[in-house]
Amino acid sequence: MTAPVTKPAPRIVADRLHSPLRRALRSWEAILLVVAIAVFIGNTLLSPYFLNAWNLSDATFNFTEKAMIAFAMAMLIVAGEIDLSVASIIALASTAMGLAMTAGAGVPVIVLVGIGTGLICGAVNGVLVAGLGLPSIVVTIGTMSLFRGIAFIVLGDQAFTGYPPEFAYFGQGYVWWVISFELVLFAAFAVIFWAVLHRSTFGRAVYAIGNNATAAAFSGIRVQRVRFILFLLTGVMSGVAAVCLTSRLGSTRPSIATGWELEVVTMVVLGGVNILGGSGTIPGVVLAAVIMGMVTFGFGLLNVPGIVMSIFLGALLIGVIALPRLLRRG
Amino acid sequence: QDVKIALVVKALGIGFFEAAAKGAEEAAAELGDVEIIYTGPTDTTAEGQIEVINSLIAQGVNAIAVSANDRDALVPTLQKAMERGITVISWDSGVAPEGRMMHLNPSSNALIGNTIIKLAADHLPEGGDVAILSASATATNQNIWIEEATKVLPNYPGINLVATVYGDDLADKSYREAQGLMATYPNLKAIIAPTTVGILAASQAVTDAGKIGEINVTGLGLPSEMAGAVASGATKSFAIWNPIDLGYAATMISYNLVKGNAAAEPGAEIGMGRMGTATLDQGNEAAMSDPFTYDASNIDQFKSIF
Amino acid sequence: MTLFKSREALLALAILVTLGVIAARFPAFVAPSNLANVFNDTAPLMLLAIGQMIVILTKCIDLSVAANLALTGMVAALMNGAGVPLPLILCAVVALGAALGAVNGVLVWKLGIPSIVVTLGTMTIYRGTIFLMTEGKWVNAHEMSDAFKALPRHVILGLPVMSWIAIATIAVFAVVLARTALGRAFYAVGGNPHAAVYAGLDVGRTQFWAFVISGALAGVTGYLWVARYAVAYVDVAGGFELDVVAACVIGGIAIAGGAGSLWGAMLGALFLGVIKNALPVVGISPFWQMAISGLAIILAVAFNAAQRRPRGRLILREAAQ
Amino acid sequence: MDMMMQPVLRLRGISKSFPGVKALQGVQLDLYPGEVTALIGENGAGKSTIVKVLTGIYQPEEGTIEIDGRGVRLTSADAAARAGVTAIHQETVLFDELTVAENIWLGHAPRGRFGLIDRRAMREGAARLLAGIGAQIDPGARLGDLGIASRHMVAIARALSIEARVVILDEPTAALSHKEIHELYDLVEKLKRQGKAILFISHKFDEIFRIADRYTVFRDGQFVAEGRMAEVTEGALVQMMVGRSVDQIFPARVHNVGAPVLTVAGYSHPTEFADISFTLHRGEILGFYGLVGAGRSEVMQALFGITTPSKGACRVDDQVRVIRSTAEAVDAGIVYVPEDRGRQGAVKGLPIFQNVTLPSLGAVSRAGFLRMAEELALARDYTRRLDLRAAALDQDVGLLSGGNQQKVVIAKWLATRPRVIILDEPTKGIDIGSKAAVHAFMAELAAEGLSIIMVSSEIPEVLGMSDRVIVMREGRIVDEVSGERMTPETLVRAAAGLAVAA
Ligand SMILES: Nc1ncnc2c1ncn2[C@@H]1O[C@H](COP(=O)(O)OP(=O)(O)OP(=O)(O)O)[C@@H](O)[C@H]1O
Ligand SMILES: Nc1ncnc2c1ncn2[C@@H]1O[C@H](COP(=O)(O)OP(=O)(O)OP(=O)(O)O)[C@@H](O)[C@H]1O
Ligand SMILES: [Mg+2]
Ligand SMILES: [Mg+2]
Repeated sequence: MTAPVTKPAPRIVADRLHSPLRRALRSWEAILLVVAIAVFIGNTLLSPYFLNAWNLSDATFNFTEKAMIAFAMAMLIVAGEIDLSVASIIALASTAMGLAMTAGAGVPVIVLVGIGTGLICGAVNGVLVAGLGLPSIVVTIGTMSLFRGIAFIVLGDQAFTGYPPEFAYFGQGYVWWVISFELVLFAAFAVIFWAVLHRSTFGRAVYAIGNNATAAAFSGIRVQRVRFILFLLTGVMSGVAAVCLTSRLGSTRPSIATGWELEVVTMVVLGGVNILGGSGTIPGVVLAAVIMGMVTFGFGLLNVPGIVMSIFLGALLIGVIALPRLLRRG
Repeated sequence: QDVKIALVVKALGIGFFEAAAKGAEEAAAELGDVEIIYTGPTDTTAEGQIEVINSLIAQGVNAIAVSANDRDALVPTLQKAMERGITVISWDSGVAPEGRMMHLNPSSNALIGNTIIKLAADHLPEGGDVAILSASATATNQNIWIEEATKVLPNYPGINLVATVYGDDLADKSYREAQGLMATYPNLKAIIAPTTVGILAASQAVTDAGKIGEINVTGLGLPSEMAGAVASGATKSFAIWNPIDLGYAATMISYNLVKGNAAAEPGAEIGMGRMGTATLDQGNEAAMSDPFTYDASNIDQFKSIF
Repeated sequence: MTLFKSREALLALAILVTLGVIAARFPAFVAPSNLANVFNDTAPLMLLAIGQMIVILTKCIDLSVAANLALTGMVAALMNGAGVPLPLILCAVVALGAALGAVNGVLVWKLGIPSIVVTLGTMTIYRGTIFLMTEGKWVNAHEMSDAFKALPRHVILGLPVMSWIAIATIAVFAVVLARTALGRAFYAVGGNPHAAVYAGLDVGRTQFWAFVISGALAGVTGYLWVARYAVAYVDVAGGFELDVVAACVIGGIAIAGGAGSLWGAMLGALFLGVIKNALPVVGISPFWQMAISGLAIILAVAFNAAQRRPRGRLILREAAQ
Repeated sequence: MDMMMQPVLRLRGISKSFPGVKALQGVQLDLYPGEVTALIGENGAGKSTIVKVLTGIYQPEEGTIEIDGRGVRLTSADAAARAGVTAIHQETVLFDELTVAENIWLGHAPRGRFGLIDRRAMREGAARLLAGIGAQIDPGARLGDLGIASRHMVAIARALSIEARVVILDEPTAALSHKEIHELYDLVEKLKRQGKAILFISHKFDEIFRIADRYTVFRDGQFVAEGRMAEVTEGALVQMMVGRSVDQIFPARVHNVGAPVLTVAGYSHPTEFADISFTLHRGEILGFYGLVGAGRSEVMQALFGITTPSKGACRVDDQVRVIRSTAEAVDAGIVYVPEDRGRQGAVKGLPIFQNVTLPSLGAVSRAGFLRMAEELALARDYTRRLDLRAAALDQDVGLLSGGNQQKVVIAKWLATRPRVIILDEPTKGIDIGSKAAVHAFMAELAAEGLSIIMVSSEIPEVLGMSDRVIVMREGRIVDEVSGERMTPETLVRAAAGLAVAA
């Protein structure tokens, strides 16, 4: 008790433990990049048709629309939520566009209706999850049936056809040479989502919520608002995808985009986003989208049935995640 | 250089299409310089077919003969194929005219519509309630046949169509829909299923409900699959065209179009090998042959073939 | 505890009200024979829901149940075609189902991969395997022996064997969950995995057993399904996994793990079963079916959550009274 | 004497490391039958880690564990229990959805017919164990419905349900009230008489001197010293612990309290609290005392916008504020350092610097986009002021010891430059060295004009630091003391409800 008051000099804490380069080399994205290159080389060796600008361009349609949703889904999953209703939102948005078209709306209005419907569907999910505090996986299993169900009520066994010719641009148009409009849109969204998730305050809030929502709330973050916005965003991106897909198909059926929700989730998880929330990156999702697109296209060139393709993707999904864990143990 | 003809089906694994593929191979063997690519998605979606068609375009096949899951959604992709010089025809389930050069109906739609009602009416001299159990609500050909069937209903007095339900070509859903029909319409006398999955499930449901003899299941089915139902009496008769012939004919037509032996325009006559010639109507459609009715008297003869 | 009881009572009430409304217009629907029929129809959903519930209790999810069912069902049909006797087939489907479940379990246990990822992967792999085995070919009624098809249909005391299998399984798992160490471990591991380690429970191994049980039940259901509908093909029960999860959720099984009762899950399955069977009977257009079941799921979940919402701690003396 | 008595448990050369941290480096520990050994060390010294090694939760990379002279390997919690080691862990780790009885018996429940669990025997055994430690808890109650102190008693009962030779208590009194602490001391005496070897971990020196027979000191994951309590002084222990001497006296404070900053009027909540009114001034430290579960945390969380009061108003400076969310509270300049660090404080999984900047994102960004250099600068600034021990600022917060996590949480709030900071049990589970640092820091902040509310259950801390003390009991304010009346007596009587009766 008699010892004098001492105040030792604070310790110096370094900013970084490892250099950014070392981090990048050991990252998930590095593994994915290797896989992507391997798939590319494999495809080139296996099929003489692969290395062709137009064919590669056609191949991008296998993933661009799904990837646009996957970007928003990635943020949602990083925040610890999930949206299984995305494919149904596409169906409903496409139906709404069809209604607008039959009512004589022009292309801009049709597009707005599609995106707007996505926004409304996202808001419904958002209110149920963020407003009422219901678990998102269950809510969106419900809205998955609800949204597509409404599309079925409207359309029944009918289809909307006869979209204006200019409308075809979104899903079939080319900006320059083999660069399609969808591919440009995909790249633009990749950059936007990268900036938002990795460089903005909103993105930081998303990570905080995904790691510990309670602590995030205790840090002055408006958790429910962020969650709501994320569902809105996913709805809007589904709406955008609906515009592209409807334009590409030139018609609307209520069964459009069946099963896409699981493909989008697979893409996100393959991209290294932790399904339990808290971590994951947009570059990872971009690479995963490219890998999935190239694998399906490559298999298609060899006329391998789609289901064998999905076995391969299923194994890839488990394999890529299992491998680092196996290596760490062994 | 072989002529590459791609036979794109609604989904792989369906008995009907497997039989059609056999017919295509038969045609290829006959022609000698043809390579058949038999392909299709895993489940019956338009998006799946588009991916398959895209990769066929990339491989530079000479012809694509498709049985479509969606008459409209395939149009832009098939148009792209045609732009790249590929011969595109549809068969069995059609594509909208702007997406193909011609369409080969297994039979004439009016004839099929009439046949499915007639099959039911033949065993209902006093008339009675009948219901239709279809495939998915978006299935092109089923919808056309049902439309044709409703048109000819007035010719069958006493036959009362009470409902049309959809089993989505899923065995369990079709089964449940059939059960629902029986529960809802106690006086039901016949279930008409113009789809091979539906007719099979419905005859099973009728058998399980112990209503053989009370409710007759009929429609379109494959002899190999329906043999049991005919034997048990759940199905008195059903019809189908020969899918082997259909695959054969589609291949022959594709070949002739690729080789320039014929052009796809109204009134044109295109050779179908042993199936004769197809004559295109105003909509560039042709019918292959009449549907053939199977019952206890002839089923054993066909059940091992397809 | 009373909260749980009342939730199940309310769910039962909801089912009864639904039945009552339908009965008002279609008395035939509530005839005992038809109700038995609805129950029998729901039996596969209930069997799978038991397994799914246990998996969800341990904080996991099994999206591969329907694929597992399809694969074991196909194997059963092929074995039948090869002339294997029925008892052997029954043993084989349980063993195969359990083995497929064990694959999920091992990946979750030994590699710590989140179950949703594992089962998303195995879901496609199992279905794909059917395709590889059969090249997509169907096995149809006429290719199955009569004994194979007859077992689930055989009626004992007014109910088909399929229903009795469901009832027996429910009884067995009621005891397992309440009175065995493993049963309680399912709750503990899901309720607080961290604490489970401290209590000497092996979280991964417990989850492994949950997957094995879920798989074995899917195996049994695979045979029942294929025999009942007398057809086996790649897409059997496609998308059924979501119905199974929905049944659990409607039955109040907390998706976060650790909470929920077997009775809840069974009532949830019955609720879905009644709705699915009733809609065509009531004459609602088939196009409405999807939207209505979606709405039912959302309402049920909102209701359950409202019941479970914490209302703050009891500190004030007057509030405690 | 030591030579004669054989240790029950003998650890030698135990090492355990985590990514980036060597938590234990070749430490040793001996526990003797019928004696209490105190394990002493700063936050992060490795105390809880050795407990987890002993209970089979962590596997050491090196070293040997001997029980009764025989080498054992403790591969799981189950194996440790079978080897006769049981522990009450620092965090209560139990199951909310299970009943009290099940929580006690999970994993080793009594079996009845057919090997099924015998529920009656389980319930009776639980009642007996709970009665033995003086806890009145219904064995059939759902654990989730119990308060934190009761939960802790259940954890103790669970530990006792295992027939053990070695009993470990890791900061067992942190969550307990006065009365319960005394019952715990009695329990320890009883266990000693039964010849059990006891390891006792605590940061409270009075406690250690009261019940321990021996001590072992760790510093930075290394063994420093061991000996008998009778042969050591508090000062010497502190010296061994921190490697330097520390003054235990609370910092001298100038009590110059300014204008009112925060006025709370009639805050009420349906179940948690009622009629909470008080005023906080500039540069003031206002203590909130009460027994565990008095509702202090709940009031603070309402002030911080976590819950919304059903009635009442609050004024910050001269503006009436409605605070319905934490974001609004931060806007109003009110911040809260929670008591439950793990759940509510640090965002584990995010690096240290991102934790620090989380509530100040606006200040380190332009147009919504973050500037990493500014973030690091801010984090560096405030973590240095709190003397954070970490390898690097981009290290995951979850890898820090409890005390260092607490520093990160405090740093994150100071970085927002608040008007009012609420510290809920700021030194709970913090070692004596850091504790003094936190106290000095609080005094410094108050002197700079910051207003502080300090919730604490430690009377010396409350009295030593506060200008004024509000005492709560069962969700209501029962007394406010300042000046002369600030004595341990008044506080305890008010908190226990005796003052009202008198
Ligand atoms: N799971 C873990 N992962 C990584 N590092 C850890 C983990 N657990 C503990 N550590 C580190 O090990 C060291 C010892 O931690 P430990 O919890 O044993 O300290 P302690 O002495 O109990 O401190 P306190 O008094 O704060 O409870 C600390 O540096 C801590 O950051
Ligand atoms: N049964 C419970 N349900 C929910 N949270 C609880 C429960 N028991 C304790 N807690 C939380 O644990 C923390 C500490 O518990 P508690 O409030 O009983 O002790 P305390 O903080 O010392 O007392 P006071 O309420 O006077 O601050 C608080 O954050 C409290 O909200
Ligand atoms: Mg500790
Ligand atoms: Mg408190």
